[in-house]
Amino acid sequence: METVNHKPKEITIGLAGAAGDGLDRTGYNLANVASRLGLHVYAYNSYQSLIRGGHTWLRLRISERKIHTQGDHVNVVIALNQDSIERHARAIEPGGVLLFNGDRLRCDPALLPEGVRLLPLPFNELTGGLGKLLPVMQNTLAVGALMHLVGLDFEVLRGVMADTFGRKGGEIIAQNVAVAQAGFHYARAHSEPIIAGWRSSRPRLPFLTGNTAFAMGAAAGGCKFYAAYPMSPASGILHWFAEHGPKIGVVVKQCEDELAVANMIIGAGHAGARAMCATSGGGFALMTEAIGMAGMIEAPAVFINVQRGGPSTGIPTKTEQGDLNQVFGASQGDYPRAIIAPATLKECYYSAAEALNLAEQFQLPVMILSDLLLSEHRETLEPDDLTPEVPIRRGERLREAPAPGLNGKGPFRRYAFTPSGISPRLLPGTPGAMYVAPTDDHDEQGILISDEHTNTALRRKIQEKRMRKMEALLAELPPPVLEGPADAEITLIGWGSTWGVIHEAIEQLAEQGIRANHLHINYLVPFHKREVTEILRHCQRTAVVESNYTGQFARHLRAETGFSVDAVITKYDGEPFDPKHVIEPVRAILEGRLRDLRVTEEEAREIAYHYSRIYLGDKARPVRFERAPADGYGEPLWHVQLADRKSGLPLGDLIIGQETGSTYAWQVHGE
Amino acid sequence: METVNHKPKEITIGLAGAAGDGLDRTGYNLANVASRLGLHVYAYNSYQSLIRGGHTWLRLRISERKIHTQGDHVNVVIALNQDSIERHARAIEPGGVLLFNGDRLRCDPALLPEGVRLLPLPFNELTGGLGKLLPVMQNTLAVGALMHLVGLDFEVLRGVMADTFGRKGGEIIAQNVAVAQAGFHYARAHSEPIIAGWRSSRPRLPFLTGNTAFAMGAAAGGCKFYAAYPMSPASGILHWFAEHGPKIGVVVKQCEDELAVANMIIGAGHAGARAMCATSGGGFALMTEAIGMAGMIEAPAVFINVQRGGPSTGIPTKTEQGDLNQVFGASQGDYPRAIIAPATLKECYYSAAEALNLAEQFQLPVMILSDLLLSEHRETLEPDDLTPEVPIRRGERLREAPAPGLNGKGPFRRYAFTPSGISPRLLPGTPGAMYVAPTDDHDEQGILISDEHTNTALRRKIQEKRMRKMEALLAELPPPVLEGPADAEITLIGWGSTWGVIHEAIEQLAEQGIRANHLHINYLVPFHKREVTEILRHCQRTAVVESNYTGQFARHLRAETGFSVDAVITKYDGEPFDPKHVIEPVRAILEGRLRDLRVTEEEAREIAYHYSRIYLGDKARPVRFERAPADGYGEPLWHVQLADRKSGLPLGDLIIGQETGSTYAWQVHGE
Amino acid sequence: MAVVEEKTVRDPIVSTIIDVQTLKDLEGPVDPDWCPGCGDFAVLKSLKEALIERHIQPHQALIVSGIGCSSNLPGFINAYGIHSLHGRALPVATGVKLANHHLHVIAVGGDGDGYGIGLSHLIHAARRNLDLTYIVMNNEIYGLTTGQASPTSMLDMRTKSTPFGCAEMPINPIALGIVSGATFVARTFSGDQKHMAKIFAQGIAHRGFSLIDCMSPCVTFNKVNTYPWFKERCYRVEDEANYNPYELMMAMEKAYEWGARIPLGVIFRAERPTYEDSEPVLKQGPVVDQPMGITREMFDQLLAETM
Amino acid sequence: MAVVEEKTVRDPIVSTIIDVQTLKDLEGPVDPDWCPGCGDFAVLKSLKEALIERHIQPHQALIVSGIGCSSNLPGFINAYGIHSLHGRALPVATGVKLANHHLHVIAVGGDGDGYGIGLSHLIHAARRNLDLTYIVMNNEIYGLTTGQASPTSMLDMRTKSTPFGCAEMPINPIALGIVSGATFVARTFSGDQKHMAKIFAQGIAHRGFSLIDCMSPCVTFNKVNTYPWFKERCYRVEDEANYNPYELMMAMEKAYEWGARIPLGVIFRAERPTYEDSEPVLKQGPVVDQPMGITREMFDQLLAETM
Ligand SMILES: Cc1ncc(C[n+]2csc(CCOP(=O)(O)OP(=O)(O)O)c2C)c(N)n1
Ligand SMILES: Cc1ncc(C[n+]2csc(CCOP(=O)(O)OP(=O)(O)O)c2C)c(N)n1
Ligand code: SF4
Ligand code: SF4
Ligand SMILES: [Mg+2]
Ligand SMILES: [Mg+2]
Repeated sequence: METVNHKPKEITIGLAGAAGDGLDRTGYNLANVASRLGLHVYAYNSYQSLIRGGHTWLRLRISERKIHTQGDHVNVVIALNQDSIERHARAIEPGGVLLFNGDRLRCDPALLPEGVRLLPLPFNELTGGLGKLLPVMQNTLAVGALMHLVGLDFEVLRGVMADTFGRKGGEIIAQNVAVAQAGFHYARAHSEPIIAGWRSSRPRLPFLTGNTAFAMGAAAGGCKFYAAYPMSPASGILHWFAEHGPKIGVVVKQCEDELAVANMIIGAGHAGARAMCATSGGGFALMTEAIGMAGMIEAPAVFINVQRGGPSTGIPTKTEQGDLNQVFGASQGDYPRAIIAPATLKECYYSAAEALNLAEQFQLPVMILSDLLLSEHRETLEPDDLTPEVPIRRGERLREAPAPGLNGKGPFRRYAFTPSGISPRLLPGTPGAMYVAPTDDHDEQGILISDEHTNTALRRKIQEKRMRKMEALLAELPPPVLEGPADAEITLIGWGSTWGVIHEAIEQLAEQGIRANHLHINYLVPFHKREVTEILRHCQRTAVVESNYTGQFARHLRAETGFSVDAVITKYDGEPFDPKHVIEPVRAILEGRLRDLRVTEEEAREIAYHYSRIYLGDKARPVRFERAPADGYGEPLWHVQLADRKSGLPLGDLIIGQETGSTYAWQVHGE
Repeated sequence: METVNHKPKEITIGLAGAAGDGLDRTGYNLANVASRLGLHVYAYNSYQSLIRGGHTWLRLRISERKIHTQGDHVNVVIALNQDSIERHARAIEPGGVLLFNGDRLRCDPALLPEGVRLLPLPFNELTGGLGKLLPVMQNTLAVGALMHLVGLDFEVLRGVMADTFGRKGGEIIAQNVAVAQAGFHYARAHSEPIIAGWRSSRPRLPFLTGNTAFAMGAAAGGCKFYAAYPMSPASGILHWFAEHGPKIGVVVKQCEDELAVANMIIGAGHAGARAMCATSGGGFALMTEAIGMAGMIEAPAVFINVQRGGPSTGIPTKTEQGDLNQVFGASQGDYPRAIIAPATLKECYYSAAEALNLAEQFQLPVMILSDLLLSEHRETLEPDDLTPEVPIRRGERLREAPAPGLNGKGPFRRYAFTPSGISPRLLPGTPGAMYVAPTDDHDEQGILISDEHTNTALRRKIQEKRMRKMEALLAELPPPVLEGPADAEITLIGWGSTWGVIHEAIEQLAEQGIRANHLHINYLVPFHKREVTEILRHCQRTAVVESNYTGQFARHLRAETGFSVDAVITKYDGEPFDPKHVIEPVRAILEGRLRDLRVTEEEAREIAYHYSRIYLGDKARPVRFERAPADGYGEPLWHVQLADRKSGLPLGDLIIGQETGSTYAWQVHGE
Repeated sequence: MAVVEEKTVRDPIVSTIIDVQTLKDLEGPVDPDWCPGCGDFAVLKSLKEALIERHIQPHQALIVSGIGCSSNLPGFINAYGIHSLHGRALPVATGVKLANHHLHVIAVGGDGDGYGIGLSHLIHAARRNLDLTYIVMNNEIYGLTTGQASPTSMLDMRTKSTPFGCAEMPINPIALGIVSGATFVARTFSGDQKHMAKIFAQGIAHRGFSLIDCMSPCVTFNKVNTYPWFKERCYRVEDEANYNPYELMMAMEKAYEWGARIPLGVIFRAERPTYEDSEPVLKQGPVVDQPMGITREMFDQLLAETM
Repeated sequence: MAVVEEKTVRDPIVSTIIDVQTLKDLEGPVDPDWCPGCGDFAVLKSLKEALIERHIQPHQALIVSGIGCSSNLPGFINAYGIHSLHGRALPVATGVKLANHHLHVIAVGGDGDGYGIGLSHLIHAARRNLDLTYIVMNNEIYGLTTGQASPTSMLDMRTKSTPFGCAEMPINPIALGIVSGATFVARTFSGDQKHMAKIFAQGIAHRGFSLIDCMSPCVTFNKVNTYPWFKERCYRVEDEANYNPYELMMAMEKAYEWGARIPLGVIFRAERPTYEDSEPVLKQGPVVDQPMGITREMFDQLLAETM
């Protein structure tokens, strides 16, 4: 329905406040208004590892067309506390608006970029007659105002509120609507809308997280058992299953730890129930021994690792793709397995179902690598993007015990050395075909070969049998394809959640006159070595884009194919790539510029804020940034002047190393 | 002292019996006779995962010169049961002897290769007057006989026995010596020695396992805390420490599981005590999460993984190098660490001490990869190969708290962002420098950055700080060097325990007119990418030799350098490479022959023995092997005729697939 | 709704009695390779007898073990089995049971397996009260790894890993089982095999989690807790006039009895709903037999929640 | 003997009293970021008061935690600390203690941390009886992961992971602690902070393993076990005339009291040698202070054993 040459409209709204301010609920209500209008939304919430307080920064990008990242811009900011104004006002683009509760907060005009308007909302005045209000109502007021500012239909907001507060009764709904309406009217009276005339006549769009997609996809794909131990950012899958399990016939078990989780799903998978679990790196570490067991006893089971910033506990609410090495190296020895990295929300859904298929068809553990960005961001899909009609392929199974006697007449040979490596399964409970599935190595019937005599022959052949499954598996998987112009100057290679940002970066590069194309790898193990090598051989220049320090995928690619890419564009600061974080390095690569790891002014500001919070009781804020020579510290420096937040008077200079980022000294003025 | 052109003498003795027969003690006594004479011994025991019964096969290779493998030959076999005669008689080389208790066992002459003599010992007759004897005395009788057969000094055996049975008193010693003497005299009366005139005037040689070397090396290197959970083949280190800890001032703790082990040594390392632990793959899986913690809190700790056959429980008493992927991928995220693979017994000793140094100097976890072969084989060393005078480098440590105030005057900055990445340590307990070591990411002082505000700047800089240590570390490590002729036709690349067999294979290849050289990699992480690439660039042909299915090191090499070797010589049947297992594939590579994975006759025999044991009550043995066409089974076949053990009458044919190794059918004769 | 491509017809678990078996019917494909005299032989025999007594056919039973000498047991009996990982028998058994609760799932293993590395699973399984039977062959030593101290090794016991004597108070499995919420806690002894078989049968019959601690001597590595050592000390609580396993504090006192006298028999019992009872999905029968996937109506409803 | 290249001079741990501190001296570099009203504030304050009462200087104490809201505590107090892994506070603490037993090592964490994923370590630490103090902030919920059921969540409690109610019997930490061999087992409540501080001081003073279960309400996610809920029920065992924590069975009965009345205070005590007492190497003082390496004579002796 988009007319040609109509550049699709879009806008990005940022909500900033403390955890516990109810900001996410507010944001997602707002998003639902857009999605009910058939507009697309991509939402990313940047939050911290604490329950109340701290800082939360939720970006909602709304567009007439399908979008795949949070983008580079912010047009409207709703700030719920003073700190949020200070941190985010400067990022608003010209033409944008800053909204806040004018009763409690104020905005130093110096913080505001040119062309950005303020809209302080007089909360008390506007809501005076509406009864006793919870603090969270200031959000509602702002959302109401937003309806006008960004040109969305207030009536739809009314509907969303009715659904959201449905259980709490009509009075609450009425009160919320009234507050929102007050905001709406106030905004209409005091400000022009910054965008209007959205074109959309599409139906409501589903708006969900990657975790919900994983859960629904698995359920559609026949998952009957889900076990978990809570761990961010994987817990969303548990919560969805816990809520819906009884309705959809899935047994959901929260366990004592991840050791239990992994072993339980393997038990369930062995017994014949499709089983899955999810965790993050720390929990995954505890699952690895069991994953090797699944490989050995050839039990189907699916393990999702939703990666977060590492190493160790790391930055638990931040995104990273740092667990590829871990997942690749899960458990000792060589054993057959698959590792899948879905790239989009839609792929989360289908990969969960597909993983359950592969696990049963090839009787092996399947691991899925997601990350916080992919699993926790929310995004709209087209209504028919997801369907419950997914194929369920259960693989080779016997209905009943073979007649007794070898030669098709023997004891049941659970691990028969077939040419494909796949030995027909038969579920426990079937009369007449009893066998043991052992983690010790064994013969075709499952009898141990580790105890009585060195059996190098059977050992060799069963190891080969198991590993043959990898060939059959690879043949089943679709090889990756190159997207975009064949004659590109540079090929960007990605895996997992970076698909969206690479996709958008390539669009923007094209606008800048740079032709790039895109190779995205979904199946990490087994690897389409031949096809990928063939593609890369013809590329002019290659760069992997990934969110980790060492370039784990670039290494994996080299390990699998021998192909070394020209560059690796990495990010490991916990926040996802915005398109600019890809575009700028691509330009640098093409221009032969090296990556500059020195502390930028923006970063010096961050470091100064941290210093102020920890050592100066949060009373100071950075106001001036100057570059200085080494000056005894062995590296060039930033001199960051901090000033009193209230008085604005300078307090002192913070000396930060430009190369190391070390906070060398705090020189109090006048000392 | 060896004269030129004197080809060093050597002999290999095999002892075969059931677990619980006391065979290893017997064998090691025998070895000690040789080592006390200054002869070199290399011993490898092939045993099964059970306590009594089954089959044990201990090879002792004795030589005038230092040897590095168990070799390809066997000259003398002491068989302690009928099965052992059947399995091993055929392998004895011409001129050799088969010894057994003639009262209980007999040897079908058909089993004996030409030129091999029998020496049945009439146990009852020879020991009649020596009192009530334990069954294990038949071993003693055989050892006595051996002294004559292989030309070793009986007096030395007397000394070894006196030491071995020292605690049990003079009577026991006397009895043992008498039995041995009876054997000695009997052999002298009935057989020529097969070797004599050993040249050696060297002092006694130490004779120990890799595990003992690890333990002693660690102790010499300042280890003060050793924790473990028992796991073969790593338990030897625990046993050594448990026995010697109180004497040498090492606290030894057996824990409830490997989770506890890993976390305890990290706690101890953090507190300032050098700490180490060892396990095998299954236990290592449970340690991985903690290893990531050590990386994050920058605690020194050393983890040994003694690899055994995998995946999963696998073949627990068999050797393999299958855990490289696992150790490389230990824990989530990117963090600094070292992985060392000692190649020889001597290196076990020094690498343990060195690992403790690196762990403290660079404040990171160090992992050592050993395997069952390296850890459990026994070998003689020159007396001065090992020395307690190893350097102990504790790295940058502060003696006392810096004066208060930033700029050398602040709170103690445990994680100072230094140019080297190494932040000076200071041990808990020091007044005035309190800090927290957190697994959440943190600033220079250890204060979390994950809770209050997204701090992309500090996160980036501390991740870079940690990872900078890898450069400093690499600079400290000696790069690998190419051993052997520069103009070799083929370069054999190894890591870990294969050093010995590659070394010997190259010697033998040289005798066959093939020039090969040897590149052995000791430091797997960090990797000497530049140096290794430079060496390999100049090689004519390259092959990695390793004991696993997928060629994990060949992949690692490709991942680190982009260099793909021409071939990978793998073995994954649980037994170590004999030199021939390297030589034959090298010839095949040079001649362009492909590897043949079909079941050999030797293997068909193994499979038939297994079948007989499991399904025919061990009453049959394979007697005839015929190749047959596919015949309905989709692959060429072995027809193995099994005959009754007692009567020798044929019972039936076992049909085995040549390609899959599947046991398709058992065709009873006359059916 | 998903299309199941290769649907497989399975016989339902036959829970009616087919025939009464003999010990021979329950023989596994290979003979046990335990050391002659090992206490685990009696456990194996008792388990077979208990299955016969409970009229459980080989295909209706699934026996899960960990790793250890004792954990080799599933290979020696004619039934379904999983020889899993060291310490993980219970979570694997739990997964099997939740997937197919018509199977009789029995977990077995050693003291190291169950009270050492797997201890946490035991306690959580007990409070979960799934209908599982857990048989621990407690030889107070690590057998398969050749004789290190186990969590039940007695104070001052010398082993390969404690050559100067164990310094930790041993685990009290009976008391631990009770406070963890197990609803059937018993002790048996390999030297009293008939009694053992009887207790096993009761444990299997019990609805809920039963923990059966078996004093099963390791004749090779434990030279302290031998058959005669136990014979001298063991007695059956059933023989005590007033013993009532349903009385918590009475059971607790009994649980602490260890020394001159060692009680055998059912030390503690309680009735509590099982976990299966509380899981709504299982009301429809085993999940392995339930339809897979989501219907279109349900799917639309789930998707609507996101809009 | 090895040559230690960069020998470092360390002050010995000063175990004499330097000065009596104030709460201010024990303030950490950052303020706690717990939700306002969180029970953990009282625990933090009580720990500071207990350290003051026991005359322990900041550098003499090392506080180890796992992961959870409660496990953030070490960051909020002026002492050495390790903020370790979820469930692993006790093994890390054990390692520290064995390396330097002159440090006062205190482990802290949540109920998920200690009674869930870390449960096995607790039981083994208890029977080991190392001189450690373990403080569990038991809020009967997983706080940091936003409100799932914990092992102490009460039956039928609705949480994010159990929207239809918890189906497992909660752990009884007091009873578990007792049967595991802890020699000091107590319960405190954040609503009775002075009492908590007193119990902490006693626990720290106790030689051996002390487990202190703190009812520390999560005001955000646990709407059942609130301050008023506890206030109504809690009483102090010290106030009971005949209560004797040294009597095992009396303690056990008390351990089972949970409902209308909830006992606070030292529920159980015993005297047993500590693990440190039994470790010969520690007789020479902390191993961190002992010489490193092996002397030539000793080395020759060790090598001779192999010949
Ligand atoms: C994770 C892991 N750690 C260690 C081992 C080594 N291991 C095998 S069996 C065993 C203990 C056996 O003791 P127990 O469970 O008491 O059984 P028993 O042999 O005495 O019957 C150990 C430690 C292992 N297999 N896996
Ligand atoms: C191995 C592992 N699994 C899961 C997590 C996620 N996680 C962090 S805190 C926590 C539980 C917190 O509950 P509790 O210990 O009771 O502490 P509280 O927050 O209630 O104080 C979990 C499951 C983790 N960090 N590591
Ligand atoms: S070692 Fe002990 S437990 Fe193992 S089989 Fe032998 S007697 Fe039984
Ligand atoms: S979520 Fe609960 S436990 Fe965590 S800080 Fe808030 S109140 Fe405390
Ligand atoms: Mg045992
Ligand atoms: Mg909690």
